[in-house]
Amino acid sequence: MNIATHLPSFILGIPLLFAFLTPIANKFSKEIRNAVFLTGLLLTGLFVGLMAYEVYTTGGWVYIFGAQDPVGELTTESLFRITFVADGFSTLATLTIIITAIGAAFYSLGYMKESPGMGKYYTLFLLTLAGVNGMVLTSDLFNLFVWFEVTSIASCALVAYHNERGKSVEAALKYMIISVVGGLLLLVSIGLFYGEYGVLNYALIGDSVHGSFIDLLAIGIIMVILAMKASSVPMHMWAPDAYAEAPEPITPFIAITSLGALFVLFRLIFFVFRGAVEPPALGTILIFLGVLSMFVGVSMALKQSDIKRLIAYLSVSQIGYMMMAVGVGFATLDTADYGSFGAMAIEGGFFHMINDGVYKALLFLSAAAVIYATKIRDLNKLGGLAHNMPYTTFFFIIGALSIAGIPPLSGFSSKLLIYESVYLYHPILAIIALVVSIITLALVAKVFFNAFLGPDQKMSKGEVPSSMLIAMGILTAVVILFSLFPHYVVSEIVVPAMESLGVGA
Amino acid sequence: MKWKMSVIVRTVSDVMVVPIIVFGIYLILHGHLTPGGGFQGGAVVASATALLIVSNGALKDYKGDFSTMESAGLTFFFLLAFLGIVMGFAMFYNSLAGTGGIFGGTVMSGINPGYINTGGTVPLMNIVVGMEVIAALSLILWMMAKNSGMMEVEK
Amino acid sequence: MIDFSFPLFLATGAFLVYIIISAFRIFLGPTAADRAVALDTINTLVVASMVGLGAATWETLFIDIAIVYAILSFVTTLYIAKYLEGVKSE
Amino acid sequence: MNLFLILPFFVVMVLVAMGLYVALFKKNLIKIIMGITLMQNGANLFLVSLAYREGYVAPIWTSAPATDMVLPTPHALTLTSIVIGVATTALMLSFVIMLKRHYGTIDSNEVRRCRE
Amino acid sequence: MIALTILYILLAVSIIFNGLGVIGLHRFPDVYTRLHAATKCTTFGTIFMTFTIIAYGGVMYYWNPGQDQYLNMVLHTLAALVAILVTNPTGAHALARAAHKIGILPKHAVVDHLAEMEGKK
Amino acid sequence: MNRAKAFVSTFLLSLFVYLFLTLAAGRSMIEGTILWSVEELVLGVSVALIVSAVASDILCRSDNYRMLNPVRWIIMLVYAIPLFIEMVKANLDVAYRVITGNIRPGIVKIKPPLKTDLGITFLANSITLTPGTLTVDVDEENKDLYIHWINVTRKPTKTISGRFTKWIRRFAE
Amino acid sequence: MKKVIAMIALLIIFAFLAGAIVEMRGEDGGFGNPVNTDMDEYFLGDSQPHNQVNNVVTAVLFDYRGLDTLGEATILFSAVSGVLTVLRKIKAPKEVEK
Amino acid sequence: MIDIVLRDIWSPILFIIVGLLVTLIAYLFYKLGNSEYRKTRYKGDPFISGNRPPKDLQGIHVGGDNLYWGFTHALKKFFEPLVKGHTGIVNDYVYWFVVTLAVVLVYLYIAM
Amino acid sequence: MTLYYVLQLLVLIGLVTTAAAVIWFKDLISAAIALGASSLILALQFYLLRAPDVAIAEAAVGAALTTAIFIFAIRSTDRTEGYR
Repeated sequence: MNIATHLPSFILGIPLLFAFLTPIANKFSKEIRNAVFLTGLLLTGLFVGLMAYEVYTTGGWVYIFGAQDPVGELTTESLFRITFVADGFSTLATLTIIITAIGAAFYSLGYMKESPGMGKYYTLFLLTLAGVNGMVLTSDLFNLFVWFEVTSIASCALVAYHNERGKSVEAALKYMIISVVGGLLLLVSIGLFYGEYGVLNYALIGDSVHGSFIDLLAIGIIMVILAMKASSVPMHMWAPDAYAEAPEPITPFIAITSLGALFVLFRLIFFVFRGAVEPPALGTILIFLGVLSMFVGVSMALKQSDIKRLIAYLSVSQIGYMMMAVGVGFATLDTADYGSFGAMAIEGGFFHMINDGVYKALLFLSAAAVIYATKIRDLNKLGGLAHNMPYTTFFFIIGALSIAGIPPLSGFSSKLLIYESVYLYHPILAIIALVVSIITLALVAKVFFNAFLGPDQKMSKGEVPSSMLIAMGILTAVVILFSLFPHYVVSEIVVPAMESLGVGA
Repeated sequence: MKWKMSVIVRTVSDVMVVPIIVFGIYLILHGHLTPGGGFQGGAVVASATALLIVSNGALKDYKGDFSTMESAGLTFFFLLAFLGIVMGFAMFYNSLAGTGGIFGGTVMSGINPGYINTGGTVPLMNIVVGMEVIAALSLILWMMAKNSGMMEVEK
Repeated sequence: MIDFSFPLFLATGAFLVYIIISAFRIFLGPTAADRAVALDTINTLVVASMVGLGAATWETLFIDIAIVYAILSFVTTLYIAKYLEGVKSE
Repeated sequence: MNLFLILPFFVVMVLVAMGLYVALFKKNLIKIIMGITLMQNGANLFLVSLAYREGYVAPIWTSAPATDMVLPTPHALTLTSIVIGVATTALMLSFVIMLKRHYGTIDSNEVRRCRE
Repeated sequence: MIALTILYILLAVSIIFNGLGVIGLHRFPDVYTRLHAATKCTTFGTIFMTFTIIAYGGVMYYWNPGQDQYLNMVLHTLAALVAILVTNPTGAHALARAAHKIGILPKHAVVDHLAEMEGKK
Repeated sequence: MNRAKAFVSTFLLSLFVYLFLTLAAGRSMIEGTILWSVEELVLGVSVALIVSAVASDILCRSDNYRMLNPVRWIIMLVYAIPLFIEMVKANLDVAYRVITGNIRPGIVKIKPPLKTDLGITFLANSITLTPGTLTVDVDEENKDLYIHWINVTRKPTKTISGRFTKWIRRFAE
Repeated sequence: MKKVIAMIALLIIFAFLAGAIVEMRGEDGGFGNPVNTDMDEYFLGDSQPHNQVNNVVTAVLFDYRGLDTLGEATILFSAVSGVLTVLRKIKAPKEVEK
Repeated sequence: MIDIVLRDIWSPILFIIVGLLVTLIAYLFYKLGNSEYRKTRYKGDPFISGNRPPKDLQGIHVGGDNLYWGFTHALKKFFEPLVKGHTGIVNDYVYWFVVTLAVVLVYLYIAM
Repeated sequence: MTLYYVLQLLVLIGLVTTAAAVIWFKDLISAAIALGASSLILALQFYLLRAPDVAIAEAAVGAALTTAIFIFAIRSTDRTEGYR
């Protein structure tokens, strides 16, 4: 029995175990607690890396919980149990998650040094990590619901961490209400699937769906809920509140939960819903929601003067790119167009997801550095920070240029793929995407101009502490790495993910 | 000033606490034989906490104990699930069932009166989940009661 | 051997009708205390129905639920009573 | 088509719609949470109704009266969902308590400092 | 046959008293009298229901001595009976006390010593 | 000493409750001689130990150990019979009142000759259980009870509590 | 206006749910008559020989779907952590914000 | 190496090499210029409309709301309902969710 | 078996009645009482559907603990729904 076959359960279990241990460690001392937290996080990162290695060498496997042989034959009876899939797509998702998590964690160590109640903060951090990992790894509908709720609860509690600020609690409550309503409807649609087919596994449901009225209802509900969780317009309104009011180091991680929901949505669409609904219909919904997200997100960002809120709206508009790209790919799935540009669209969408996770984290963290140094988050009052904070300025430039899609940074490579393929599908879509990209550039230029340029107003005492710089540095290194070698990323990470969903390039 | 209820209610709830706890533990321990289990029994035991809070308006500072108990219960639950991997099977595999150790008895197929000494890891998991649920629900009640002014912390 | 399940079913049906009638007192009751009284009545009737149904279908383990109910409805009643005590104006 | 036979499902539908109605139209936050609890009840009832088989007994072998048993999986799912329900309710209510302390109101028309 | 008759009588008493309680819940004018009717008539009816079950289970156990589930049912019903007997009057008392504390006075009352006592204070 | 008494009484109560609940539940069909299987007894004792460690100071908050005497328990069981007779009588009375609507309510004060918490609790619950009378409040210093009475007549103390106090004094005082 | 649209949307969802329950499980009525029961029959038959557990619900809860239970316990844990985080004492004076 | 540089769609390495070359050429042009200019005064000082900056630096920096004021003002008809739609009331969040759900369901039903 | 369906019909009528009461009341404590009653009757329906585990959980969690935390929350906020 190869221990490597247990890796999916470790990726879920290690953060859980260390989250359970953190309150006990917190009773001893701060250092032990921090050590436990970091150990859990880095072990998870190690296991994600090992799983990526295993997946890329052996081609992936299905882990069956509670079976005598965890990777035994996939009979119907073994699929009655809960299964995790370790394939290219899981690897793509967990890699995105763990990079952001490590960045946010190192950042928290420096940023939140003085705050009270940090034991709970680290516990909730690890719980959110476990929840997102479980969400993207699982291949069982009810299990998806459970991890969905874990993610919602833990991230809501994190948003409300600054309970001395009324707005934080308000944002958390709104996020909580909307995700609980969504979760309950998700439960109802899981019940519909169960009542119709008597099974809960993705594979078994995907085998038997045939597009009846009940399938239709359940598919519609699940899609809308996951799109809501991914903060797609017009259900995006919780996202700016939550992102803006969350504690600054954790914000990219809250954003990652919505990216995780998007991963789950894509997996469900390609795995399960494909047999039930004709692809153009679902693809059209995705494209429509995506275009709306891009456009409304960026328009609302124009009116913002709060730095975190602005980036939050930008992230809403970035979600739109992925939904549109994958929607185009899905809409052309069974046609001849798929070979010519559909595959490229999905490629671009997936590549954009991992890119987006990283550079959005970088942007949020550099905005957090601004707030840490100046205690101001209003763009009307900021100015001249580049004089005192050169490193932060550099990191912000990298993130900003990447999100705006300026060559040679990684955002450009994925956006180029999206533009090309989407143009062939419908030119209007590509034009909208380009316009949105231009406005994004204008927006990040605005932030850069307002916060960093201008005469030195002595707002900050100097550069932020080194642990925060290290965190931003890691993310910047990843962005630059992705920028320099986009082909390797596409061929080594994105294409296996597509193949594991059955839509090879 | 503690906000107590009348002496009748206090006496009755003091007397009722022990049977409630025992009944909850009975539900936990017999979870694999009769309706009940870790969650239900834990909730029943936690309602004993609720009873104490409501009748006396005060409770001793059990917060740290509950917190430790909760973490310990969850950790043991995880380790019991992990036992499957240690024994060479998948996670959550019931590796103790029918092996003759603690809770390792065998049961005859079909309708039977039910023997407590069966189930493998299932009764053990019931116990640890029961611990977790007792502590978690008591902590929730504790915090909310303290914040709503219906309870004070006793020295 | 006697079969007594049909009368027990009937009795349970009668209790259920009583529960619905009591639920109307929850609607009508002028004060919250009246509603709490109706809730208490419903509690007792539910315990009676559960005991009866458990015996009627011979699922003997179901009586446990009635015990849980009999204990926990008490907690609910006490909570409502304690809340009402603290409110001066009705 | 016997309408009598879909009655529990109909009640599920009514409960879910009631919950959505409360979340859409009621302005008091605690009332909204009560509506969400109603929705939870509806979802739980839906799952358990899926498990029911006419004339079968509970899925417990200990001194059961017969061997034809209702489906056990939805019961397990419902247990999970009930505990999730109490956890979410508790967390939301503690948010509301904190909001009342900060804003002095729990009317959702006035709890809107985060907007635009 | 005698056993069946007794069972029917017990069951009838139970149904009648529960019904009286529910009727009283609607018929009486104020909280206290409703408490009288509702909680205690129904308690009485429920006690008779449990007696029915105890008698039924006891008879069945007497006829099938090996079948432990009958004995189990009797004992658990007894536990439910004890729980009802202890908790119900206490709950009624708590409700009545709360109602009096928030100032609901008994309607048509001839005498009210408690209000007098509190008035004196 | 008091601590040990509290521990023992909690232990006995919890063991009794556990064994009562599991009576005939875990019995081995093959042996058929003892009512509980050995595992059940072991679990019962350990549960009782745990519960008495946790809850002994809650059960015995008032340092009243009279109920350790088994004779009092027997008297308590016997007391159920007159209580039940009174309940039947009074229930018929209240049934009459429910049907006719002929009531004459009021809150009266009675002075029972009982002093302990347990005794007053028993009395109050007995009074409440007999329909027609309902304990509204209790004066914690004088142990006076305020009773809501559905049909007020004279001599409230004797009429309401006279039939119970002599029994309750035997086992709870 | 908004209320009318919301009501219409609610009615549409209601109608879809109604259609689903009418169509549920074929022609002969949905409730009490499940069609695909392979999974549950497998659990009912397997829980005694494999797990030695009489209560099939518990067997499903802790063995066949044990991960769900772990997730559920995790949810309770995170809710408790959340409540402890949210309701912890605030340093700043309690004032009504404007 | 050549494999990395010349790929079908887009190659950042090539782009960077070209960029560096352009920079080099620009630097060479820069070196060709008049080196005397460096020694003049006021080289690094900012000018605002031809005047020297005031002593108080506050207020000369353009704030966040002012930067694209013209753009947003011109598109007022587009932005006003959009901003007004983000009410921040939790009922509206659920409202948009429910409406989207209804629309998606109707669309799926028609599309089938 | 029709009788069993009639019992379920009665329980479901009670369930919908109390659920409507939850929405209808402006007084939050009354709504909490109605919610408790609704949970109770729901547990009875679980009982009728032969789900004893779920019925115990609903009884313990839904009826007792949820009512308790709702009352804590109402106690620390306002009692009436109130529109200003």
